[in-house]
Amino acid sequence: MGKYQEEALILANEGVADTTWRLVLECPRIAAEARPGQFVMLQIREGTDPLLRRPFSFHRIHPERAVFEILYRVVGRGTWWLSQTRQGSRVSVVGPLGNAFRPPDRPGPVAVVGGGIGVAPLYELLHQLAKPSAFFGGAVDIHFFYGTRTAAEMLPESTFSELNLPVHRSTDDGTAGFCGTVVDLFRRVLEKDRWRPAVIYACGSLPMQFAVAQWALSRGTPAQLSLESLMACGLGACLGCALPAPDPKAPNADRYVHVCKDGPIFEAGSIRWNKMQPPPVTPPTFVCV
Amino acid sequence: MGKYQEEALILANEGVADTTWRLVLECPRIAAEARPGQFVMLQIREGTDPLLRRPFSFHRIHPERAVFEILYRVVGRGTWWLSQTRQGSRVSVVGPLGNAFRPPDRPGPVAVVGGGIGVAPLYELLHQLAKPSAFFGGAVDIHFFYGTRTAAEMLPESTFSELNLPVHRSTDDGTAGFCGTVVDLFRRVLEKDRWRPAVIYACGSLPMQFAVAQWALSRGTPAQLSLESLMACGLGACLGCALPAPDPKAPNADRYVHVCKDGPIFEAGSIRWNKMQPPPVTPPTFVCV
Amino acid sequence: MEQDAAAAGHATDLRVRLGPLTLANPVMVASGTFGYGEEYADFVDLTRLGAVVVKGISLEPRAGNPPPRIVETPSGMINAIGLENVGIDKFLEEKLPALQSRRVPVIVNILGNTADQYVELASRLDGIAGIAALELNISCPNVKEGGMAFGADPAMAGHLVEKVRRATRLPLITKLTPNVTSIAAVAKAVEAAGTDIVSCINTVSALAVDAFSRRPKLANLVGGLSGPAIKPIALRCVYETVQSVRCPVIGIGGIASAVDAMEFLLVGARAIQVGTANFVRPTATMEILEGIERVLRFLGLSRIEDYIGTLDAECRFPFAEEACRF
Amino acid sequence: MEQDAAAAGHATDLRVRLGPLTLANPVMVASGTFGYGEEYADFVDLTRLGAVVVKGISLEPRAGNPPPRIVETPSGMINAIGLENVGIDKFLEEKLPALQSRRVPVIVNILGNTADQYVELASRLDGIAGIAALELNISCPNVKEGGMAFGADPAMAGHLVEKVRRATRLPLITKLTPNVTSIAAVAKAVEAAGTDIVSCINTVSALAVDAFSRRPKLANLVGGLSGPAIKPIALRCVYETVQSVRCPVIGIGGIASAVDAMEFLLVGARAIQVGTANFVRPTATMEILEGIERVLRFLGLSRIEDYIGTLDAECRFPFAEEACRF
Ligand SMILES: Cc1cc2nc3c(=O)[nH]c(=O)nc-3n(C[C@H](O)[C@H](O)[C@H](O)COP(=O)(O)OP(=O)(O)OC[C@H]3O[C@@H](n4cnc5c(N)ncnc54)[C@H](O)[C@@H]3O)c2cc1C
Ligand SMILES: Cc1cc2nc3c(=O)[nH]c(=O)nc-3n(C[C@H](O)[C@H](O)[C@H](O)COP(=O)(O)OP(=O)(O)OC[C@H]3O[C@@H](n4cnc5c(N)ncnc54)[C@H](O)[C@@H]3O)c2cc1C
Ligand SMILES: Cc1cc2nc3c(=O)[nH]c(=O)nc-3n(C[C@H](O)[C@H](O)[C@H](O)COP(=O)(O)O)c2cc1C
Ligand SMILES: Cc1cc2nc3c(=O)[nH]c(=O)nc-3n(C[C@H](O)[C@H](O)[C@H](O)COP(=O)(O)O)c2cc1C
Ligand code: FES
Ligand code: FES
Repeated sequence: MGKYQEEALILANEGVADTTWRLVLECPRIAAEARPGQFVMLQIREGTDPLLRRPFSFHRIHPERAVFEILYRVVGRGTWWLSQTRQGSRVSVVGPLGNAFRPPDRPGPVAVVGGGIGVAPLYELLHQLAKPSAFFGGAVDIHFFYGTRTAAEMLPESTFSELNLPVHRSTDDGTAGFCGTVVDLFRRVLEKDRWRPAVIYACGSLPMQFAVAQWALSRGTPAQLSLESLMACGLGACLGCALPAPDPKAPNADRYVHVCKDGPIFEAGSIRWNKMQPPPVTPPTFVCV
Repeated sequence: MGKYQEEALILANEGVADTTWRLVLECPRIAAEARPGQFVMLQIREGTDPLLRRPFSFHRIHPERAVFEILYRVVGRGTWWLSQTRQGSRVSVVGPLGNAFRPPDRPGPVAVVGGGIGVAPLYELLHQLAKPSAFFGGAVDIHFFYGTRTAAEMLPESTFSELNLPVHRSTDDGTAGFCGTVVDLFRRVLEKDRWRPAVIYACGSLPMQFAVAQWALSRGTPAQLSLESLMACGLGACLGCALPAPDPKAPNADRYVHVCKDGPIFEAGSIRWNKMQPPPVTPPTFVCV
Repeated sequence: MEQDAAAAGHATDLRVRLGPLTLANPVMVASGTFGYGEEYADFVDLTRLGAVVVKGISLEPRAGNPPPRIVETPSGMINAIGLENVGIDKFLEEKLPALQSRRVPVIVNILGNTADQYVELASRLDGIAGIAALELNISCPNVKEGGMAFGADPAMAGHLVEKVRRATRLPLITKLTPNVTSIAAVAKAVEAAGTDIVSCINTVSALAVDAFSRRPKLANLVGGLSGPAIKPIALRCVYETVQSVRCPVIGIGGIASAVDAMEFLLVGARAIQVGTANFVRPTATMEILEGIERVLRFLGLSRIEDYIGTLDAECRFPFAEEACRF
Repeated sequence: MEQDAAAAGHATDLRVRLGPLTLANPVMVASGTFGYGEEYADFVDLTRLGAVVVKGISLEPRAGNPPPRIVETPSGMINAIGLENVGIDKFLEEKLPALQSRRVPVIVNILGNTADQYVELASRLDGIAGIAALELNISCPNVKEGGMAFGADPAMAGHLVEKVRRATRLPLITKLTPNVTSIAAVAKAVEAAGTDIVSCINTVSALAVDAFSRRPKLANLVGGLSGPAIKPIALRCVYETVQSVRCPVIGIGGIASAVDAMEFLLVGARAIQVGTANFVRPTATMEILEGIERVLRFLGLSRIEDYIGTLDAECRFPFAEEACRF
């Protein structure tokens, strides 16, 4: 399995929900080897502003069409300019990078928990989980939990209809589905329906992933989380994308894992949560100053 | 007469000859006050690359339609990206800046000499000269000399047909019109047809303008040249756009004029040519590295 | 950009005090990037600026360096203007009156080849109405004599400031160069010598050449780098300076937006100067001024003084307590 | 980019001599931006590089700084990795063999907190096959001890180099920091102390903060600025260094294209290192290598040695003679 630098052709780049865009790229070599949970480093535009590539997970992979998709939220200058790029242009892509979601290693129901734009990598995962034998080697009982801040940010229901699985929805403001966070919803459904996931997959904001991790750790449930970090290279070279990790031999010593090569998929227990720092939140109004 | 910072709407941006593009901008306040020979500072795109605005002369002014045009050659990163900008987007424009061509101050035939992209500001000048009473206050006997390196770089003949005036063409390689530089052509025509321009207007490469200036100075013919310089502000504030100028009181002392406020239109005699330095020529192959 | 924000602006108190100098707001323009003010009158309501710092003035007029004088670099530009200026006489006769009539505080940036020239400039400007302060340029990298020579050595800088201090009662700003091993050392020296205020940074010494013609891109060879590229360097210099002196500090370097300006205030600058950004957007200062009010309102602050210097350099771990249970 | 240019490449002689070190071509990668080489094997034919400079190695493994460790800035980035590395033992066991098998010259960048640690590193690396040279990192702005402390003072830098010089027969490169008043003074000191080669620059000390959360953007607060933003500063430093020492100089800082690389060679660098550009385009070094050949061919040169240091700093006025007639 190699890594490639390809000039991908933009087949589509369109808004699919509030501040949320879907980019469809023709990019044969990367599409051929991509696995769910992995990511690419995308150069937003020519020139030195922005300088660094931006990491985005595979949202959907169609190796047979030499195509993959990413789903992105406009949060800053890079993603803003990306949203302005038109169909027919090319963008430089490096990938596939990082590890992938591992298939569930024990039988039983699977919970997939996505918060906000965290739904991006979970969508391909759901496809592979739902496809008999592709990823897991059998039909899996999948429960999908999907929360956003408000209904307008939510992907339309039709996005998930082909998956044919129960979608539990929440919004922080109650404009769609359960009113509360997706973790509240997850806890509530489990309590009510009295089942326990054998494996959890999750992606979302850091506080959300923390909550999922705490739930999983306290019950000994394996949880695979897709984590983020600021990245420069995506290749394990710059050592910029460090996250604090427990060192079993020396619990108080500093030790770091690197999101781009040890991740982005981490077991809940392989992160030292008490040393994690969420990124500063810049208000969207000032995003394009 | 004020100066304005306007977000202009791109009505058209299209190739009109080899490496030569025409940009049509809806930009009401600037179009209303623009005069031939003046220029605008155009911000190529959002962000810090390129950082500085780029200066471009008015190629055509249509105040009645709130529109002006610029004609530009792709010579570097800025003009390359400008050529990639699509109709319907907006660009930030500051103008109108600098002085304008002055009407001929003596009767007699007028020679207008354009080399390469130097034709840009001369086109509007020709329109105003040809329009009775607008610029000169009477019909003028205009002779237009227009040279490029090769035929492919030349604006199509139709561009000038509405002007209804003699166009003398040259190309360095002889692929169209006279074979030689436009100054060679100018000298040749004058010799052959035995007339002398009362006033000369010229724009083109520095060596070409130098040749015109020498010709004019040696014969005492007033010549208005549109000169260039690297610019940061275009407003007379940074003092970056200096050109060496003669100081009648102290011929060997350094003295500078500033293209953006004392120019871009200069009398041939107001420049100290023996201290002029043409910009380095970067080969076009490497232009977009 | 919400229009109403600007309109409702008076609710926010933007006044800043810099020792003896009080400004209506912290947004000034940097010397050499705004001419003598008049050049920007079509784009900027000059009366709304905290102050206008004029192009560096010397005793005699200066022609400046031969062209090319400027070159663009990634997110920046290098200039080697060579301090072209009209000289103090013409400045007082022609340029100052126009600015005074605009009723905006004027800060005069001065430069000499020798200490005596600085002193003479300072004493000549001392009594004059409409001048709010002097800014001592001891940090220009584009001239052979004076300029950076004074600013690069703490002892020489201190010595110069001491002399100038005695020659004027005007508030004295000393402008520092980043091209030193320790900007804190220079800042301490000029503070001890009696400067009221320190401003930093001037441009970063830089070079550009043309690989094809094999010639320098500036006739002067070396010039000064400015613009967004140097913002992170400027911010570090301002932070180090604020940590090392008690006198107020003015932040300069690559400021192009309200958020940039706030970053300098956050690390402790009590005012800022906008330089190269004026070239890119002639209206930059007005946008920055309005943006600062907007950010303050967003943060729930009604006085800019409550924001200045409030950088929280501690690392905090929001999950620490809960996560320790596992 | 014409494909045939690369194919016909062998016509151009790209070999460069740097004192005791001869390289097949002047294109190296900068320490800390290319891991231990293996990370880029999918994008770069490592055997085609002039040399690989590996991530800075210390005696003991280092965990590095807490995150966030990097932040983007205009045309640049700041890093505060804190010299995370596997330590010399693991480097020799695991990383070096993989690189040796690639048959590319390896330059080991070393760092200690004390002079003794540098000496020990140098002597341990002395006898080892496949190591072409040592690069002494006395210029890292992101660690509390050692690093820049040595590089900022000519005397201390000289002292350190002297000690290390005695500990190894390997060609010795000393890597300089731009964060000094005079890089020439440091360069002269390390040359006198016996370094074979000088490389410059390391990153520029810089700071970034978040105006809204009011916190630093790097856990380490201060970090090192790299990338295109610093190219004009690096070029000036390299020029000053070349002018002040006789030993060969390696140019580093913001090189992202063949034209950038040529600019450094033009002012006299005998080789260059590509750093941050590797992050932006993993294939950058290969593109630069091919581009250099193309530019040389365009200029009609068949040997890169004929280009190095040929900057023509004189002002020439092509119209001078003719124009004087008027
Ligand atoms: C492995 C991985 C996969 C990702 N997948 C997706 C995805 O599928 N869809 C999606 O919308 N986003 C994804 N992200 C986040 C995405 O990379 C950032 O939102 C994007 O880089 C922001 O760029 P910007 O220029 O718009 O923002 P900036 O203006 O640079 O910053 C705005 C905000 O985004 C954060 N940010 C900036 N750069 C990064 C970065 N490199 N990594 C993480 N956060 C950053 C900043 O901290 C800041 O809060 C992923 C991140 C990682 C690490
Ligand atoms: C008053 C004035 C009017 C002009 N009118 C026109 C016009 O109507 N049409 C047109 O095509 N060009 C015009 N130019 C030239 C035009 O501004 C430059 O070609 C353009 O700025 C190059 O930008 P770039 O980013 O593509 O080139 P860069 O990559 O920046 O440089 C490529 C080449 O262009 C030269 N150049 C770069 N910036 C400038 C600048 N600000 N001024 C002059 N040369 C520069 C460089 O020296 C270099 O040789 C005018 C220049 C001036 C000063
Ligand atoms: C074209 C130009 C001319 C300048 N002239 C002066 C000057 O005369 N005196 C001075 O102290 N600083 C001068 N400077 C430095 C600026 O005032 C400012 O310190 C520097 O540009 C950094 O700020 P910026 O990045 O916002 O431009 C000049 C800068 C530029 C770009
Ligand atoms: C992420 C990162 C890590 C670095 N680590 C080292 C290092 O370990 N040792 C060293 O001497 N320089 C280190 N550097 C500095 C680079 O080698 C180089 O000097 C600097 O980045 C300037 O070059 P550039 O602008 O091409 O990146 C590092 C730079 C970066 C960006
Ligand atoms: S992003 Fe460079 S090591 Fe992970
Ligand atoms: S471009 Fe700034 S003074 Fe002319």
